[in-house]
Amino acid sequence: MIERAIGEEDFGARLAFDRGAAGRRAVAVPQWQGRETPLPAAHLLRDSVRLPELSQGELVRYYTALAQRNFGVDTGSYPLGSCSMKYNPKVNDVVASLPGFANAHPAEPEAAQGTLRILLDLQRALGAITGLPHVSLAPAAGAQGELAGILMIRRALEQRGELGKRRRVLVPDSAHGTNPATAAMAGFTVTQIPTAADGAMDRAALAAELDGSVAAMMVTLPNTLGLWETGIEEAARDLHRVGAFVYGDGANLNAIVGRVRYGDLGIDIAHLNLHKTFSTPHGGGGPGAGPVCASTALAPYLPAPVVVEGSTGTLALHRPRESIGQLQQFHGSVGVLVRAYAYIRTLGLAGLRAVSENADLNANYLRVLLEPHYDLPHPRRVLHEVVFSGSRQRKAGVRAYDIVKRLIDYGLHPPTVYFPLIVDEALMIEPTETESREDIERYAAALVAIAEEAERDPEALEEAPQHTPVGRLDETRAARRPVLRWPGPETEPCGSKGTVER
Amino acid sequence: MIERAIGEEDFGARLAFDRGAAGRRAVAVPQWQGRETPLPAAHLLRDSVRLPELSQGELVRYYTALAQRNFGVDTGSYPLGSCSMKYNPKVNDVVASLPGFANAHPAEPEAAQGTLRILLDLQRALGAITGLPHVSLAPAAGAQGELAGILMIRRALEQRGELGKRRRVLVPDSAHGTNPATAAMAGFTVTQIPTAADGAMDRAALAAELDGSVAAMMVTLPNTLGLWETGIEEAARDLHRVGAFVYGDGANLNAIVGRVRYGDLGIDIAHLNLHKTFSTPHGGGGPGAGPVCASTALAPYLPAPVVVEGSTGTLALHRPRESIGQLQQFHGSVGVLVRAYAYIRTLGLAGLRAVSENADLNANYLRVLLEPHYDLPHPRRVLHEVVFSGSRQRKAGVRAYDIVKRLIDYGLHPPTVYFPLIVDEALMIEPTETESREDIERYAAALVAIAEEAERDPEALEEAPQHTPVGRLDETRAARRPVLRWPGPETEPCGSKGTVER
Amino acid sequence: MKGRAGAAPTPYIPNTDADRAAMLARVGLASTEELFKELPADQRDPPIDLPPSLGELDLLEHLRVLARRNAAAQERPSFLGAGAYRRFVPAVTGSLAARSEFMTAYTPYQPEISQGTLQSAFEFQSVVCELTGLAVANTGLYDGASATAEACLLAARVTRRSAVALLEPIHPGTADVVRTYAYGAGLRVDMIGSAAQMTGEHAAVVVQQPDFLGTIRDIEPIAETAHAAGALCVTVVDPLTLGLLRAPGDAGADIVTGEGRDLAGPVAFGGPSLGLFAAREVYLRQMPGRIVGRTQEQHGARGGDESEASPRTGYVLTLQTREQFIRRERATSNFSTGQSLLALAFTITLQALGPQGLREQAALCYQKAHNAAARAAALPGFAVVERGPWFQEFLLRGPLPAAAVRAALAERGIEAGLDMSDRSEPEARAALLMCVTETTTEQEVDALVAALTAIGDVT
Amino acid sequence: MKGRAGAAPTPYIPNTDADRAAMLARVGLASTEELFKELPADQRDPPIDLPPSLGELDLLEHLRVLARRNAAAQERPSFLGAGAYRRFVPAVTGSLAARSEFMTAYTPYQPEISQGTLQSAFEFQSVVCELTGLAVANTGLYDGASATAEACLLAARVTRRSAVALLEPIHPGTADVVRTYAYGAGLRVDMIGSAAQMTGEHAAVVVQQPDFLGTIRDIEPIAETAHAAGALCVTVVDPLTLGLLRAPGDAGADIVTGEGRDLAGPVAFGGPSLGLFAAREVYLRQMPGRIVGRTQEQHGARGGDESEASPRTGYVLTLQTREQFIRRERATSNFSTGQSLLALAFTITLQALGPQGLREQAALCYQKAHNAAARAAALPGFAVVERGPWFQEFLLRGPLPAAAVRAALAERGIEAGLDMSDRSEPEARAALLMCVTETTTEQEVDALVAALTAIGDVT
Ligand SMILES: Cc1ncc(COP(=O)(O)O)c(C=O)c1O
Ligand SMILES: Cc1ncc(COP(=O)(O)O)c(C=O)c1O
Repeated sequence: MIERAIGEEDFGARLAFDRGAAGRRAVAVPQWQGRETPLPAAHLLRDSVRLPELSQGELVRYYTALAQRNFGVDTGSYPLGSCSMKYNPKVNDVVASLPGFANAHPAEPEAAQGTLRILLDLQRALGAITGLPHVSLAPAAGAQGELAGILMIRRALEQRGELGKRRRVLVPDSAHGTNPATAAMAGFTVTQIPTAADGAMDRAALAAELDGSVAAMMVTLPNTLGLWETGIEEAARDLHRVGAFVYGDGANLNAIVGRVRYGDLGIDIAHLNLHKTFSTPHGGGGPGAGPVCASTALAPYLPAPVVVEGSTGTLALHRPRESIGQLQQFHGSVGVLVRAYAYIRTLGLAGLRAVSENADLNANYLRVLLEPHYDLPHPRRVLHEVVFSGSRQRKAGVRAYDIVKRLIDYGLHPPTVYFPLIVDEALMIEPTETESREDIERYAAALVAIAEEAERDPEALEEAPQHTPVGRLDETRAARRPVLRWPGPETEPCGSKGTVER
Repeated sequence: MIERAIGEEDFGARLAFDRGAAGRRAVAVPQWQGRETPLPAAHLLRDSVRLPELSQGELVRYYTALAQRNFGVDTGSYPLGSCSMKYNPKVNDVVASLPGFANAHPAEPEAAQGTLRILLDLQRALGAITGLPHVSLAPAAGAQGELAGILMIRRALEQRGELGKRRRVLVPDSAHGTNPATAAMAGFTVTQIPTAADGAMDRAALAAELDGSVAAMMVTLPNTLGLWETGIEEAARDLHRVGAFVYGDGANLNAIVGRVRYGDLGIDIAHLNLHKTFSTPHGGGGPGAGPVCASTALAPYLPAPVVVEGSTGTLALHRPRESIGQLQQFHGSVGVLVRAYAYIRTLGLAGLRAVSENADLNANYLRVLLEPHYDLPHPRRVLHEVVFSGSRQRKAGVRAYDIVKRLIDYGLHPPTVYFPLIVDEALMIEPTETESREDIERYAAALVAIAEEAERDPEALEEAPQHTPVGRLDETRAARRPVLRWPGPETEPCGSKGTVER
Repeated sequence: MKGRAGAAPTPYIPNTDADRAAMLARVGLASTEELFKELPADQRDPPIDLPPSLGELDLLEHLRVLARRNAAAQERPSFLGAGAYRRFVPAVTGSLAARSEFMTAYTPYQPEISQGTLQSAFEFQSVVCELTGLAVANTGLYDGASATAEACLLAARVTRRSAVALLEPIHPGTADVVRTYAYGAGLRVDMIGSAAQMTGEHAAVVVQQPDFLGTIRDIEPIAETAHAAGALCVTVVDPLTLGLLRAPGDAGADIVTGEGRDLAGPVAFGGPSLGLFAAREVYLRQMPGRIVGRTQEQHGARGGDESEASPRTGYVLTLQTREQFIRRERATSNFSTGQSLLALAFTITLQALGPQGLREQAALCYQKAHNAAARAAALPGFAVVERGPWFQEFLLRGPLPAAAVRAALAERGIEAGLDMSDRSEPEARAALLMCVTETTTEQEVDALVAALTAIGDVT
Repeated sequence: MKGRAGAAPTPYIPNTDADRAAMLARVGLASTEELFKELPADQRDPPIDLPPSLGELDLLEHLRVLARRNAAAQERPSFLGAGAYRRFVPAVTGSLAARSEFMTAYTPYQPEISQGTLQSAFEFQSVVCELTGLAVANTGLYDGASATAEACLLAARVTRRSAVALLEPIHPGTADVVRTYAYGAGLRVDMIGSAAQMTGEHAAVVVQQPDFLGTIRDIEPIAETAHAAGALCVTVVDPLTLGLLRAPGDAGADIVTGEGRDLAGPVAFGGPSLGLFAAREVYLRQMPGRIVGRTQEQHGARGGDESEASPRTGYVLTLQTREQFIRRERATSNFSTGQSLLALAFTITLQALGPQGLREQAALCYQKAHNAAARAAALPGFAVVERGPWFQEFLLRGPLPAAAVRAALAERGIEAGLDMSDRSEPEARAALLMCVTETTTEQEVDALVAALTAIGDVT
């Protein structure tokens, strides 16, 4: 965190666009020295693009200062629930940027056999880990993996001639928002399944929905409460019995990696979030990668490309027979895939099993340390994360929002809040395995101290955070009078006219 | 700067050695899988080295936090006088680490023709810039360049049979401490030349010292007051007339690069600080490079190696006939030399001339902005830096020390203080050419505000800095009861016994 | 990973046996196995066939060996573009974007400690708006193709129509992705050869600029035709070309998408990528993806620091009611994790170039490409197909079938352009789509010319 | 750098013509030329022959071409050591040391904003003390050889003697640097073949561990002999070997110097380097170089933050009265700018390895080297010279003169060890000093064995 120096400017008010001066430049571009070819006709051209004009040093200082106004995993504990903010090994960044990988052109896979070998072996490893042996690495993130999976189910149903009648996808109410959004993007309607008192799906409610109109169920394993979906195998069997598919959201694989395989549980297809379980840095919101792993029945529909080995040992990109098509112009987040491969090769099976073991132990340790101080709506053993409720504090007028803002003053990154939606004032904490016992204890101690503050002096928490480059920001103002670009509303009243659709 | 979070530990009290836990590790080293060769006899071996045991994430967070407790050129204005803290272009770091350069083995120069080409062309460029055409890039920093130069003079005198009688080196009292220290290391005695009222050498005092006992004069151009040594050409002629050499300390070349050449002024040999004028990042105190550039007369004594071009165009390392020898086991700070080469190739002559032009303009602009508020002992046009005196503020009980500590609270790095020694309460400010007009104005405004604070509320300044990870540190305590290593005095009273020489 | 007794299991996991024992005791479990007790016993701890673990040194060596198997490790001359362009990216870009505070953060849910990500995302939106000539932009989508697909879905939503038209020649990858997304949305995708083929069924026309064969389009008449048909004009751009070419927004485009990867970093076998997405302001609340807005502190002065009277400016995620985590099945998209780091790098590149540098870089690319084309066209047996003004890619026809020319160039260590034999455009058949960018050196063009000359001589 | 009118002259200089005009007006000058008015008019603005400036893209290409001219660009197998060892350096080292707050800072004169540099220098001193078994260390010198030379000067100062003895075999570069420094100090340098040759004239004996031919020394008897002669024992180490070998301080060494470069980063043609320097505590105030000490805040509680009662711990440069900028000609050395960044990197490597990793890495190096030597020795016509226990380097004799074997290996793309034909030790003559480290792969040893077999077959 940066404390403002004496007389320091309002940093956020001065964008790069507002800095520097006309005529400054940060980089010298060579001039063409040869014979000049005339440019195209004037009506195809423009004058100039408005961009900042800074010296290189000014630009570097600006972005360095911006970086210092950010908190990352390398800064401290960042137990954002559902996100697996684990330590990102530096060697993975190094290998991903080896020139042979970095400069390989996507239109010539024949010349990128090294990359294809990695992708093939990664497909195999993810197939082995999930028990769903047919893998496409094409999806760019979890949500795109979901879309791929549900479209595959759609295509399979279409081929079976059942698409017309199977229009519904069942989604538990604890699910991540991408699940219902994906089902809708794939043309299905969403039926919500409530959560039972134990934090698992309400099996009776599920049973009541099961009929020939169901295309699939989407289930997160473990679920977003950090809990095991007890009886998932039977539920899957029930779904299969009515001819529907079971989609597994594998974003939480970190909890069970090496311990149980989606395929063995009756899941037909699952996506994984490589940026979570497999340690790619989250980059402030990507890039990620969301491979889909499918049963043999769904394999023909996998998105293109998948990597295959030819009889001569040459590797090639392949479009499965009934593929739903491509998801990106090229072959997916290859840089992320190389990192995931490096991670799996470093850990091996024993290392991966140590991941789930320690992720879960850390979460449970945190659970017992905090249980006396915060409400635990589902007081069970948890897996990789634990969802508390700030309802007790709410009664004192302190919201989950206030609690987490105060955590920032302790030098810690807050957990996820207000998700899952079914928990009141949810505080969803996922320490991951890369936090140490001391880190967990420090985190718990801060939350305990805040619980005490909430009793003693609830108003004070509303002032938090105090030690940050900016205090609490006015989010309502941001949405009500949107300023979404430089130069802002003074010069151009952009974003303020609201939605006017044709 | 980092403000301490609530309940944060005393960060400095916990070294890496004090963190982590037995059994943790940050990196997995492969185990040898083949046939084991027995280790040497036990009396040659040790048990284990005491080192920290941290997970990789813990180590990364620790050093990331340490970095954030540092101020660099990329953080903000850093006008440390005599140091040329200019912006360090990022592309230079990139080219210096190209694998072909990074992995070249020093014992096989035949196989490093690309590196040798750079070194040869850099020698030529520095020869052209200084007008002293014979260059060795061997010295690791300015002080080692000085040592090389003075040893070369020693060797030349020895060959002339004059070493016995020429035992004195003249050094102005404004000189950097390395000058007299170097002369002593080379076996000479030092005679100090006072500075005249105009800030140049006292020419009468110089004349009084000139006789056959003088081996050389060391002169800094421009001098450490940021001033031109008026009449340096005549002074050099006078030295030559009595058979002595003139050594040029080129650490301040930034002020005059492209404008005048040391060789043309009568300098026989000079060192340059590539980490200053030629933009290598200072690295918290190195690495640097301090090439020596010599006249033809001194060329045979250059330190080894110098790069030469053979008749077939093959480049080789060469030991000059009467070389003073090597200064390092291998060939100097090659990584720094590649950066300097890249910098010169980017700028060309026009760019280098723009460097001195803007460096000097910035210093003079700062001078006029501050002149009303601080004493200027030598009220002349300056070159790249300006030395103010805090004597006016001293009268109000505020020391230069307090002034610069307060600057830190304005988010700025202080200038050099208490150097040159001949200026009372010296504040030696060198903005460099990479600061903008606004940066200079901001810096001046802060110093003006502090001058006002010094009048209004002198005691308050003693509390500065306020917004830093640590406040003023007790340097006396550090020297009186030295604690120089983990685990510190509790376990082992190291460093506390004082000097006991045999 | 053969650990000592008592050691942490991997370098990434701090807890030692001693830590685990203490924690288990506190949790009340006898062993870590009990953590998994709720998992179905008969499925627990299955055999999983993975290769043995590698220490860091061996891992590095293993991946170096694999990287060397890629021809790209040899830095041979390349004339392959076709959607992935080797661009000049200044060194500052990599150096700044790699800062770990940027790299190891996630979606900025806590703005007070995420201003770095948020403010630079706002810079990104601003840069994209300036480049495209449109009023609003999001913080980026997966890639240019999926951004184009999202644009089609948006157009379908706002027009309530159920078909889109893709104007040929368009990159086949783009068309493929549009089809994938359209399948879910129940949209028909028509490939059209001219804007005149649009009908009242079409929600949008998608036009690539420059087109897939390299030719610069005049967007204005296409947009007019689309608008006349009640449809939107979606333009897919290569952002560097916008250093010279008219802003599509000024020419009538309603949505501009594009691929930002190549100005953010290396081509990297095509990914990760960066989808640019900008639109007219009326479509703001229909946009997919995240959007950052400027705001200010809730309270003015904060305790402690006397110097702070007025509220400070800050940035937050905004207009989130469009998004899946609030709107769920009624969201504008399921988009969640995106490509922030590439958006940051893209922004730094553009801001490092500035107006002058961007123009110069685009011009350098243009001039180098035209110079190379002229040299190739002058060779006996070779011709450059005339299709109108072009930017960096041209169709080269030789004395042999395209595949044979390609193979002959490959033998000489040169990566040729894309073989266009299977295109439907008659002028593309038997041609190679050759690409020259600002990074192509004169030596590389010399090598190409020498190789083509040799091929011409043989035939 | 062909600038527009009004533009800043280079990307590194912000001031534009407009800025300069405004500043000149304030300074009261008519033009920037006037800034240089005091410089001798007849020498002003001389012609200087420099190549034209290059834009960043061309600069990169130019340097890439030059880098490729180095054989090292081809990643061939190498068995060359002789003072520069290709070591495993974990990825964290480069990643952390490259942080710009470390890289772009200078000597930490302002401790309040330099705790990063200072605290890590204190870590460095601690690591060096632990490795060497000595009580005090400085923050590093230029390289191992100049550190050794400084050790000789220190020894001469404290013993008031005027000669030093270098125990052969010692790296010739080390000996050379000692001679250079000794020349200035008026010291005689004697090369001796055995510690028994020391006399009362010698201020110190310098012994390299392992010696230049790779053999592990027993330091203790040498130190005893030196001490008996009233001299100091200076041991020059390769720090990785200290993961296995007895700490020289425990064996009686008074000063330990060494080369830290190879655990900080790549060999980089031998520089920049990092001189390690540790000594017994009695020599503390005679040490060259900078030293960092631990201290605490002057005042306890600081205004503003209620949580701060007791003074915080911090680090400062200390014992500076030894140094040139205070003591001037009476300083212990002229040392000023050093090798901080490498010291930081060295520290991170060692702390990343930890006790176990360091031992494992040293053992891996040892085992790989001995395995390779055994394979080479088994080849007809080849022999490994027996000189006692060794670590990573061995003398290999073949059926041809060393230079011929070298050339034959070079032809097969292998960088052989150093040709030792000119050494005085009889066992070294006609031999190659072969080096195998932990980074040498089995494939590289296979290639060597195959090449040596072929050489053996021909002869
Ligand atoms: C449970 C769950 N499912 C799906 C997703 C979507 O993944 P992504 O953000 O990579 O699109 C996430 C993460 O955001 C998640 O936590
Ligand atoms: C004027 C002057 N001379 C010599 C030196 C010594 O150079 P270095 O620190 O590179 O040894 C310096 C810098 O510290 C200096 O400012």
